[in-house]
Amino acid sequence: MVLHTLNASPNSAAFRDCLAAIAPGDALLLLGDGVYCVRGATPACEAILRCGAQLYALDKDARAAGIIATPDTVTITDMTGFVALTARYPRQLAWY
Amino acid sequence: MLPADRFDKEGFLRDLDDWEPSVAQQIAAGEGIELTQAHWELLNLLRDYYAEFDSSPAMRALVKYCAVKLGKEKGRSIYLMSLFPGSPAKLGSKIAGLPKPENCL
Amino acid sequence: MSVTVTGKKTLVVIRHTPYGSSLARAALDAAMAMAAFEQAIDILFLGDGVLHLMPDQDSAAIGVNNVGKLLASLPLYDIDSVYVDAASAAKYRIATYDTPIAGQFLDQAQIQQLLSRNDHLLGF
Amino acid sequence: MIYSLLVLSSPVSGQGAQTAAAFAEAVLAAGHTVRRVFFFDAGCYAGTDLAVFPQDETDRLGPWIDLAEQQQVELVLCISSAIRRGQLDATEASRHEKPCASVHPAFTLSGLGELVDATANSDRLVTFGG
Repeated sequence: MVLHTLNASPNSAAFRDCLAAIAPGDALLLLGDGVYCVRGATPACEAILRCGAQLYALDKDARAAGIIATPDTVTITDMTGFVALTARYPRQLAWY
Repeated sequence: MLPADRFDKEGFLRDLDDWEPSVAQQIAAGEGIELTQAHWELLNLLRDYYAEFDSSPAMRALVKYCAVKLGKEKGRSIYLMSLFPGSPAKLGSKIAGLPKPENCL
Repeated sequence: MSVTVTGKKTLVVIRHTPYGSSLARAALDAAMAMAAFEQAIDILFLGDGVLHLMPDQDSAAIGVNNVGKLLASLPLYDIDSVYVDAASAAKYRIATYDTPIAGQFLDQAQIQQLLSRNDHLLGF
Repeated sequence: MIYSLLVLSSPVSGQGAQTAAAFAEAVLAAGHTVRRVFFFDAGCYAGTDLAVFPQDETDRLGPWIDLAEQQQVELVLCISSAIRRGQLDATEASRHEKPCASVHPAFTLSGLGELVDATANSDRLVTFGG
């Protein structure tokens, strides 16, 4: 089980590589530019929703970017939630 | 003899192109080492390593390279320490005219 | 300094091109340091990172170290295994027989398994 | 649990470095320990004592100093990444014959061995990049 953290926009190589590396049971936390991946009704968002991971987005970065409405299966989380995710998943991989 | 201002305050060459065997002897003398044939075998090995891999070796890699090139007897850290005491990879590189280490290891 | 060997296994994931940023060299330096301190370490070249494995690199004219030559020294550091993202390698027409260091080519499922096998993942 | 952080993000580009500092605080608030924060590559700019930040933006250095001084978190800049970016403490400035030090005393410059130690002796290693 891996916690993937994605800090790159949906047009990036990091986004593509990250999606390919996600296995069932993993989690994906979107932060920085990664939050654009869950702008609703975009192709990137649809791809993310299909990836099989539990989905999270960091509140402060989502707010800054203007991402206010996200699909129900995306949990908006704060720093405390981020720490809890790293505790729950034994390893983290940063994509940026 | 290369003049003192061609070296930095730690005795490393400012310009690696200044290196030649007599300069190696000068640097070694500053470290209290008189270069023997065994020293030269290792200095040449270090220069070969640098030419082959475009980098200076960490101790572990140097020991293994010695074992491959000079045989098992010489591919041991104790042998390298006897020639270049303290930190053989660093001291050897200094005398061999390789880049000043960035203190990373 | 000395570092206790704790049995933890680390995978360094290299995703950036060798000469396009300082990240790639940082990743290799980290991997070589881990190995120099006798930690269990593997490397995975993923995405654009597979461009490290291009044959015929000659960086003399751009004034930085030759990454192909540096990779060839990894066996002397006892890096356990070098893995390569086969799909990206195919995209750049990088063939197994042509790389500066021997690597195991992995498909998507094998890469996912590899990530889950390590204690720490360092993504560069 | 024991955490270590690897910070690759520049403090003045994107949110990675600031998120890392906030994350370290949250780790401590949750009752875990932070063994070390290792700054590497562009992350090393975090240690600068000479940068001037706009008054109406957040201070990029302050959170790290608080972590070091109030919570005794160890902040280590990779020496090789740091010095090529002009991040020198007094020792390195003298060693390389440079006019002044530029790193805040809350940080130390050291080798990659500190990262190796952090990975070997931490339950979690969390990387911040981009």
